Amino acid sequence: MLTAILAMVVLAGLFGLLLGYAAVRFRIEGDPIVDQVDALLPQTQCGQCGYAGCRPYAEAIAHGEADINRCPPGGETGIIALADLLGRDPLPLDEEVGEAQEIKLVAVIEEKDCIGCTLCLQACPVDAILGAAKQMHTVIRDECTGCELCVPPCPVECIKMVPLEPDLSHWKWPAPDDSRDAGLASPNTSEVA
Amino acid sequence: MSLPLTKNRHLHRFHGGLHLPDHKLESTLLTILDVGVPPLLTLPLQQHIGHIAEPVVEVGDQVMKGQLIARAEGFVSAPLHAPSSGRIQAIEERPFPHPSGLPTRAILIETDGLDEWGPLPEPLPDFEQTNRDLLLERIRWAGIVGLGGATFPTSVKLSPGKNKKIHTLILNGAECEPYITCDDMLMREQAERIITGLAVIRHILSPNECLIGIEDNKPEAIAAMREALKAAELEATEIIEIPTKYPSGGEKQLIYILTGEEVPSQHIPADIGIVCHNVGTAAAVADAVIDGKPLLSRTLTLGGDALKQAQNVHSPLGASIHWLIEQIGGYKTQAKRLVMGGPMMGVPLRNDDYPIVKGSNCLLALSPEQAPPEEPARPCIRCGECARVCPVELLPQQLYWHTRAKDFDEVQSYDLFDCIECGCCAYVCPSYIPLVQYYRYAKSEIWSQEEEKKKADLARQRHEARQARLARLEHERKARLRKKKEALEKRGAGKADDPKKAAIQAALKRVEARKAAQTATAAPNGDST
Amino acid sequence: MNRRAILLAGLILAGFAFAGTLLVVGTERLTAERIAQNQREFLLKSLHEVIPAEDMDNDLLTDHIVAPIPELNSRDDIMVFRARKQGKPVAVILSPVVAKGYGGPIKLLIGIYENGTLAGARVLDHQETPGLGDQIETGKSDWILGFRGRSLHNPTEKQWKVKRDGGVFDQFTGATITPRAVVKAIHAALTYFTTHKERLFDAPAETRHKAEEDDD
Amino acid sequence: MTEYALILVSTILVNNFVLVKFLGLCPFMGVSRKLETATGMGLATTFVLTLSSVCSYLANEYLLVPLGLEYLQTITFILVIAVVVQFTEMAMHKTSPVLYQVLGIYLPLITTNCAVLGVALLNTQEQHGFIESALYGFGAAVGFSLVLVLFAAVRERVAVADVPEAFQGNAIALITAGLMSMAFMGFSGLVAG
Amino acid sequence: MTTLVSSPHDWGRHRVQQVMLQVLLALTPGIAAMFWYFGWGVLINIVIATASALGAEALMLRLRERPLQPAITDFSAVVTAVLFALSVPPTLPWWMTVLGMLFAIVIVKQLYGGLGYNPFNPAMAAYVLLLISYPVAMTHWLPPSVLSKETIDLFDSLRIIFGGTPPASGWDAITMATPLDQMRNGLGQDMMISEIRESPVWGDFGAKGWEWVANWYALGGLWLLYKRVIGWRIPVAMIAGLVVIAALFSLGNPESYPHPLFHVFSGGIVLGAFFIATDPVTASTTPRGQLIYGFLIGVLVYVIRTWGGYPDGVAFAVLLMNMAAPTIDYYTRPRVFGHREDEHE
Amino acid sequence: MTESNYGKIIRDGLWNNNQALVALLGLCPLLATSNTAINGLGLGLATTVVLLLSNTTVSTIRHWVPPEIRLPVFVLLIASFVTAVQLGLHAWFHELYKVLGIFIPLIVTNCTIIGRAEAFASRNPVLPSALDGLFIGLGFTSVLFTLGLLRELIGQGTLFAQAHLMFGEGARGLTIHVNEDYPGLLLAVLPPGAFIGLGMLIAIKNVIDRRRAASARTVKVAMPVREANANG
Ligand SMILES: Cc1cc2nc3c(=O)[nH]c(=O)nc-3n(C[C@H](O)[C@H](O)[C@H](O)COP(=O)(O)O)c2cc1C
Ligand SMILES: Cc1cc2nc3c(=O)[nH]c(=O)nc-3n(C[C@H](O)[C@H](O)[C@H](O)COP(=O)(O)O)c2cc1C
Ligand SMILES: Cc1cc2nc3c(=O)[nH]c(=O)nc-3n(C[C@H](O)[C@H](O)[C@H](O)COP(=O)(O)O)c2cc1C
Ligand SMILES: Cc1cc2nc3c(=O)[nH]c(=O)nc-3n(C[C@H](O)[C@H](O)[C@H](O)CO)c2cc1C
Ligand code: SF4
Ligand code: SF4
Ligand code: SF4
Ligand code: SF4
Ligand code: FES
Repeated sequence: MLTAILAMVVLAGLFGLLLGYAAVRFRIEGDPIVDQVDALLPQTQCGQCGYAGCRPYAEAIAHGEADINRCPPGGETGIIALADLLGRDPLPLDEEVGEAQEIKLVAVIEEKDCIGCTLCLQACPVDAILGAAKQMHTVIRDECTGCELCVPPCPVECIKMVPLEPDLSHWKWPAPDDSRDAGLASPNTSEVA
Repeated sequence: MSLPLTKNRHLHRFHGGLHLPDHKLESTLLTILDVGVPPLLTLPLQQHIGHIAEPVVEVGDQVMKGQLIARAEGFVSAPLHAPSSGRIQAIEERPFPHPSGLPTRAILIETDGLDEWGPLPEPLPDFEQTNRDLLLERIRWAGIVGLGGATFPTSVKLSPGKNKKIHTLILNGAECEPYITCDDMLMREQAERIITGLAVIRHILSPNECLIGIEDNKPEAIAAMREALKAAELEATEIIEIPTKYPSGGEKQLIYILTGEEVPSQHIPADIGIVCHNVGTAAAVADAVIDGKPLLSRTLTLGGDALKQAQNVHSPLGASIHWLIEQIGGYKTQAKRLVMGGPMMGVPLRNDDYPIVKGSNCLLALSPEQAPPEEPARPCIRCGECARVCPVELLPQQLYWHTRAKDFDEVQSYDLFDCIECGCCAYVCPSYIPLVQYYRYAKSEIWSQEEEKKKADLARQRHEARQARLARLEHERKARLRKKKEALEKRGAGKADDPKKAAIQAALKRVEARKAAQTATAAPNGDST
Repeated sequence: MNRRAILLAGLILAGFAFAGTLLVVGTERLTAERIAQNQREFLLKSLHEVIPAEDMDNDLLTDHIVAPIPELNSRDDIMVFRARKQGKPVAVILSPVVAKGYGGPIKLLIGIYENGTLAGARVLDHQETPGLGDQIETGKSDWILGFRGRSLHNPTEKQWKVKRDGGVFDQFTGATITPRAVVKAIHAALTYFTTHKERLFDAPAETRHKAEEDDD
Repeated sequence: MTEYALILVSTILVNNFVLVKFLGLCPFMGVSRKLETATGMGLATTFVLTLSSVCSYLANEYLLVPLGLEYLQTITFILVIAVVVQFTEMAMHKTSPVLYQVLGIYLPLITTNCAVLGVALLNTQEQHGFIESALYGFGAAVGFSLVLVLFAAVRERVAVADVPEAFQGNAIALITAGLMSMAFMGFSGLVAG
Repeated sequence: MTTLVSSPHDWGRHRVQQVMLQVLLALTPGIAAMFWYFGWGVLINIVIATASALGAEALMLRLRERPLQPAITDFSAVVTAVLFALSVPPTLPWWMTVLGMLFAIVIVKQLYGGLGYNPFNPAMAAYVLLLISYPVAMTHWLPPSVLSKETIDLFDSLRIIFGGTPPASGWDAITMATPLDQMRNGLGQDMMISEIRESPVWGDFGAKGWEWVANWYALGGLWLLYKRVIGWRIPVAMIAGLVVIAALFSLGNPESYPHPLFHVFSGGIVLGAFFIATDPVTASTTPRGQLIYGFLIGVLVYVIRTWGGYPDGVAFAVLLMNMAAPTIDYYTRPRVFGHREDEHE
Repeated sequence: MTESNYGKIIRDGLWNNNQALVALLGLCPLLATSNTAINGLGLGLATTVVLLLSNTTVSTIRHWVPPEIRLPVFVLLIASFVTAVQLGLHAWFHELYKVLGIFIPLIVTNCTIIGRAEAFASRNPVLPSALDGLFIGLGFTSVLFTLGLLRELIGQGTLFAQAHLMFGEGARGLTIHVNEDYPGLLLAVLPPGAFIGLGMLIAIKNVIDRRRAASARTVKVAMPVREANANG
C-alpha cells in the first residue's frame, strides 16, 4: 500500500516537474489562427456577424466561441473556406444574421442633398468617404465595401446603396444548374422560310 | 509516339482528341462570295484581346474606307479602320458576340455605298529590304489580330523580345472544327497571299524553319498551298499534312504535332522559340505590307442546316449576321441555335442581330436535328471517357466534382487553367454534363475571388489604419485634457500660499503623473503608428 | 519565479497522484478478497460443469499439475486438475486441449473419469465462423454434450469420426471441419489419458496458482 | 523474424485497430474530412503510438511488475502517455515550427485516443517483449493511418455526392466506415490465432 | 435573362443507358452457360434480383422525392441485380436475394445519392453481406450438370428457392462445395494437389463446367473491350496480379499451391475482371491508377483465397480496392500536357 | 444558474449535444460493446458513474491547476475513478466484467469524459458540472442501450440475451426470443453492423430534429413580429 502510493507520487512528481520545466522552457506567444481566419473574411466590416468587425469575429471563431456561418458578405464560399481551414463541417448561413447577397452594392451619396454633416464619414469603417465638414461628401467607389454602415446615420437620407453594374471585365459565367433544357430557347432569327 | 509521314518528319500524336463528323463539304461547294457593303456597319471597339480602342471620330463625321476611326490604347491593343465609306451614325453601347450578352461601345457607320478609299500608306512590296520595325509598325497600324479566333494583336506576337530567339514559325491551317471552312477556302483560292504573308512574317522573325500544318481532309488546299509555295521558292519551308483529329488546330497541340515540343503550362509558344499564326492572319499581313491596306474584312463560313445554302463569304467587319445570311439566300427553317464559331467552341447568340468582328470565323445556324439533345444532365458515372479524350490530359471528371463542391483550390490543383475549353470532354460525356461550362464558371469564379481578395486586403489595411488613427486621436485628446487639467491645477497651486498644502499638492501630482505614465506604457498600441 | 512554477507543477501533480492512488489502493483493498473469490468460483464453476462437485471431495484448484503435452497440440502448458474422493482418483480435467479448427485453434476443456469414459467437454475459446462452426458452444447447440459417456471403445476406434467420414458424430450443415477437429482432439485426449493415467494422478501438485493468473 | 512480420500483418490488416478492434474511432471520425489532415494525423499517431507503446512497456516492466502493482496499470499508462504527448507537443511547438505545423495540432487529440491506451494494455495482456511491443504499437498505428487516409479520400468523394439530407455528414460517414469494416472482414482468418 | 448555354453545341451519341444495356448484352453468353450448367435457379435468381432491385430503387427515389426517370430506366440497377444474381448459388432462398438487393440499392447505392455516387460496388457489398451472415447458404452450389446424376427442373428450383425445401434426396445429395472450397478443404487436411485433383470434378484448368462458364464470360468481356465500354487496364492488371503471385508460389511448391490457371478459371475471377472490377463508378479512374487497382485486386484475391477465412476473395478484394480507389486516384494523376513529369507526385 | 439553465444542461446531455450522436465521441466503447443491449447498458452505466465523479472533481479543483499540467491531472483523476469502478465491477459483476473486457479500463480514454472535463467542468461550478456529467452519461448510455437493442434484435432475434450477466441468474428469464425461426442477420452483431447501426441512429435523429425545426419555423413565421421589426 505504501509502496503503491509512494511510487505513484514520485512518478507523478517527476512528470510534473518535467512538464513545468517544459512549460517554462518552450513558452510561445501569439495565435496565428486568428490571422488565418481573418484573412478569409471579406473585410466588409459590416458587423452583421454580431461582432465589431471582421477581426473580432475572427478571434471569436478561433477561440471556438462563434460558429463559422455568421458572415453574410462572405457567403457560401466564405463558409466553405473557413470550414476547410478549421476542419469543421460547412454549415448553411445562420438565418439570424441575414441573407447572403449575390449582388454587390456600393454606397452613392446624392450630392445635391448632402449637407456635409460628416456623420457618414465617421461611420465608414474603411474611410471610403471623402469630404469635410459643411462640404459635399463623395464615396470612393473602388474602396467602398458596401457595408451600409453609412446609411442610417445620414440625417437627410441622401445615401443610397446601388448595385455594382456588371460589365464585361467583371462578368462571371453562371454556375451550370445541371439541367440543360433551361435557357435553350431558340434564338430570334428574324426570317424563316 | 510518332509516325513517319513526310520524308523525314515525324509527326507526334497528342493524347486524346476526337474524330468528329466534319460537315465541311456543304460549305465548300461554292466559292467565297464577296458580299459587298451593307447599309450599316457596327464596329465594337473591343474586337481584340487587350485594351479597348479609343474612337478618334465623332458622330456625324464623314469617313473614307480605310480611315482610322479608333486608335490602339497601349501596347496590347489594336486600332480600327472604317471598312467602307460613310457617315458616323453613332458611338454607343451595342450588343456584341460575347457569352454574357452584355453590350460594349461600338462605332456605327451608315455607309454611302460608294466604298471610296481614303489615303493609304505607301505599299512595301520589297519588304525584304525594309526595316523590321517599320514592318511591325505597319502591321500594328493595320489593326491585325489573330484571325484564328484568339484575336491577340499580331504585332505583339511578332515582337517576342530581344532575348527570345524564334527558331520555328508555324502557320496554322488545320481548321479542325467541324463546319468551318474559311481557312480551307482561303488556302484554295488565295494561297499566294498566304505565302506572301508568311514570307513577311518570316522576314520579321527570321526563324530557322517554317512549317505549315494542314489537316489531311483538305487535299485541295494542300495542293494549292504546295503550288504557291513552289512558286514562291521559300527555303526551309514545308507544308505538312497532319492527321485529321480535333483539336489539332489548337496552338499547343499543333506545335506538339509538328515539333514534338510541349509549350509549358502558363507559357506562350515564344518561350520555347516558336510562333504560330493562322493562315488568315498571314494573308492579312500580306495585305497590310504589300498593299498598305488595313484589316477591313475577313472570310467566314456561314453554315448549319437551318440555312438554305452554306457558303463562305468575304465580308466587311461590322456587317450584321442577319444581313449576311440574307445575302446567301436566307434561312431554310427556324434555327434552333445560333453559334458564332464552331460547334465545339463557339459562342451561342441570342439572335442574329450581332455584327461580325475580327475573330468571327464562322456563323452556324443549327437546325433542331443538329442542336444538342435537350436532356438534363445526369450524374457522372466516372466512366473516364472525358479523361480519355482530353488533349491536355486533364482529369475533367475531377475538375467537375471539385467545381461542384466549390472547392476552387482543389480545382486549381487539378490544373484547371491548362484547360483549353476544347469541349471534347463534354462531347463524349454519356451523362450530358455541361463540363466546359463548369470549367468556365470555375475560372471566372476564381478570377473574381482573387479580385475580391485584393479588395478585402485593401479594406483591411484601410480599416486598420483608421483604427490606429482613431486610437491616436483618442490618445491625443486624453493627453490634451490631462494637460489642461494640470495647467489648471498648477494655477490653483500657485494661488494656494500655504506651503504645506503646496507640498501635498505636489506629492499628489507626482502620484498622478506616475499613474499616467503607467497607463501610457500599458497601452503601447495607443501611440504607435 | 520560474523555478517556483516548475516546483509547483510537480507538487500539484504529485498531490493529485497521491489522492488518486489512495482511492485506487483503497478500493483494491476493499475488493481484493472478493475478486480472488470470484476468480476461483468462476474457474470451479466451469470445471464442475464437466465433473459435478458431488463426485469429489478434494480442492480441485490446489490439486493440479502443469505439464507440456505436445500430443495435444498445445503450445502452452496444459493444466491437469485431479478430482479425488477420499484420496482415490476419480477423474482429471485437461485444460486447454487444442484442436485445429477452421478459423484457428479451438481451446477445449476435457474431463475424463478414471475409468477412461468422458465426463464431458467444453469449448473455452475459438475463432470459428459465427453461425457455422460456433455450434460447438453450449450456448448455440447441444452438440458438444453428446460426448459425455463416450470412451475409446465407445464407439470403436474406426467410428471416432464425423458421420461424413464414416463415424458416428454429427457434423453441422456446411461445416465439417470444426466438428472433425473437435472429435479428433477429444480422441487424442482420451488416448493420452489412457496411456499416461498413472503419471497424471501421481505427480505432486503444483503450488503456483496458474489458474488465477490466466483468468484475467 | 516471421513472427515480427506476422505481428505487423495482423495489426495492420487482420485485426485492424479501427475497423475490427474498435479503437481510436473518435479521431478516425473526427479527423477524416480531408486527405491532407488525415495524413498529418496518421503521422502524428504513428509517432505517439510507437513511443507510448515503448514507454508503457518500460513502466510496466521496471516499475509495476517489480513492485507488484499491476492493478495500477491504467493510471500509470495514461499518465505516461499524457506526459509524453504533452511534452512532445510543447517541445515540437518551440523547436520545430515546421513539424508542428504538420503534426502539432493533432498531438493533444491523441492523448484521448483510446488506441494509445489500448495498445499499452493489450501489450501487457499479450505479454509482449520490448521489440514486440514496439512493433505492435507501430503496426497498430500504421493500420490506423492506412484506414484513416483511405477513409478520408472516400469521404472527400462522398462529400460531393447527392446524399439524402438526413444522412449528410456523420451518418453517411459511419455507414461508409461500416462498409469498409465489412470489406476488412475479408482478411479474417488470415493470421490464425 | 435566359440561362446561358455553353459550348460545345454538339454531343456524342454515347449514353448511360446504352452503356448499361451493352453490359447486359455482354453478359448473355455467360448467363446462357450458367443456365446450361446450373439450371433454372440462375434465371429465377436473376428475375427475383432484378424485380427487387427495381422496386428498391423506385422506393428510394420516392422517399428522396426524386423523379423516377431517368434513374429507373438507365438500367444500372438491373446490371447490379444481374451481376449479383450470377454470383450467388442457384439455390439461394428468395428472401436472401431480396435482402441482398435491398442492401445493395438502399444502403450502398441510394444513401450515397444513387448512380454515380456510391463508393462501393453495390452488387459485391450485397454478396459480402450475405456471405458473412449466411455462409452455409452462400457456399453450397449445385454441381454443374455435367457432373450431377440428378437434374433439377423448374418446379424443383422454385420449390427450393421459395419453399426452402430440399428435393427428396436431401441437401447433401444435390449440393456440393464450390471447387475453390474443395481445394481449400483438401489443402486444409494437408492433402497434396495431385491427390485433390484425382476427383472427377476437375477439368483441364479449373473444375468441369465452371471453366466453361468462365470462357463465356470472357467472350462477353472481350466484346465490351472491343466496344470500348470498358478499358483493358483493369481486367488485364487484375488477372496479371493474380497470375503473377500464384505463379510465384506455385512454382515454389506445386503440390500445395494450385496452378495460376486454376485460379484464373475458378470462382469469380473472369466475371470479376471484366464486369465487376470494371464498374466505372467504384473503380479507379486514372490510367496508372487502374493498373494499380486491378493488380492489387488480383493479389488480394490470391491472399484471401490462400490464407484467409473465405474460399473466394473477389468480392472482398473488390470492396477493399473500392475503398482505396479515391486515394489511388489522388496519387496517380496523369502528367498534364505542358507540365513537368514530377509535379504532382 | 437558473432553472432553465439546468433544463438546458439536461436537454443538451440527453439530446441536443448527445455525445454519441452529435459530438461523435466515445465511439469505441459505444460500437464495441453494443452487440447486446445488456452489454451496452453495463458499460454505459459504468461510464456514467465515472463521468459524474470526474466532472464533479474537476470542477472542484479547477482553480488550482496550472495549464501545463491540466491534462495529466484530469487524466490521472479519471484513471483513478475508472480503476476503482473496474475493481468494483470485477468484484460484484464478474461475468459482465469479463464480457466488457478491455473496454472498462478504456473508459479512461473515452473522449467524452476528458472532453466534458475540458469543455464544461473546468469552466463551471460544481453543481452544474455534476448535472452535466450525469446527463451526458445518461445520454450516452441510452444510445449505447438502444444500439445494443437493435443490433441484438436484428442480429440474433433476441432481446436482453445476457440479462443474467447484470442482474444475476434469476434474470435469464428476461431474455426474449422474438421468433424461433428468425434466421438472424449476423452482420448486425459484427463490427460493420455497429457502424451502420449508429449511422442509422444519427440519421433518425437528424430527421426528428429537422421535423421539429420545421414546425418551430412555421410557428415563427405565423407571428407578425417580423414585419413590425422590419419597419422599425
Ligand atoms: C491573355 C493572353 C496574353 C498573351 N500574351 C502574349 C504575349 O505576351 N506575347 C505573345 O507573343 N503572345 C501572347 N498571347 C498569344 C498567345 O501566345 C496565343 O498565340 C494566342 O492566345 C492564341 O491562342 P489560341 O490557341 O488560344 O487561340 C497571349 C494570349 C492571351 C490570351
Ligand atoms: C481547341 C482549339 C482549336 C483551335 N483550332 C484552330 C484551327 O483549327 N485553326 C486555327 O487557325 N486556329 C485554331 N485555334 C486557335 C489557335 O490555337 C491559335 O490561336 C492560332 O493558331 C494562333 O494564330 P493567330 O494568332 O493568327 O490567330 C484553336 C484553338 C483551340 C483552343
Ligand atoms: C465464410 C466461411 C466460413 C466457414 N467457416 C467454417 C467453420 O467455422 N467451420 C467449418 O467447419 N467450416 C467452415 N467453412 C467451411 C465450409 O463451409 C466448408 O465447405 C465445409 O466445412 C466443408 O464441409 P462439407 O463437407 O460439409 O461441405 C466456412 C466456409 C466459409 C465460406
Ligand atoms: C462496365 C460496368 C460494370 C459494372 N459493374 C457493376 C458491378 O460490378 N456491380 C454493380 O452493382 N453495378 C455494376 N455496374 C452498374 C453501375 O455502374 C452500378 O450500378 C453503379 O455502381 C451504381 O451506382 C456496372 C456498369 C458498367 C458499365
Ligand atoms: S459579417 Fe462578415 S464582413 Fe461583416 S463584419 Fe462580420 S466578418 Fe466582417
Ligand atoms: S461608404 Fe458606406 S457602404 Fe461604403 S464602405 Fe463606407 S460605410 Fe460602408
Ligand atoms: S465522361 Fe461524363 S460521366 Fe464519364 S467520367 Fe467524364 S464527366 Fe463523368
Ligand atoms: S475542355 Fe478542357 S478538360 Fe475538357 S477536354 Fe478540353 S481541355 Fe480537357
Ligand atoms: S472513444 Fe474516442 S477514440 Fe476511442
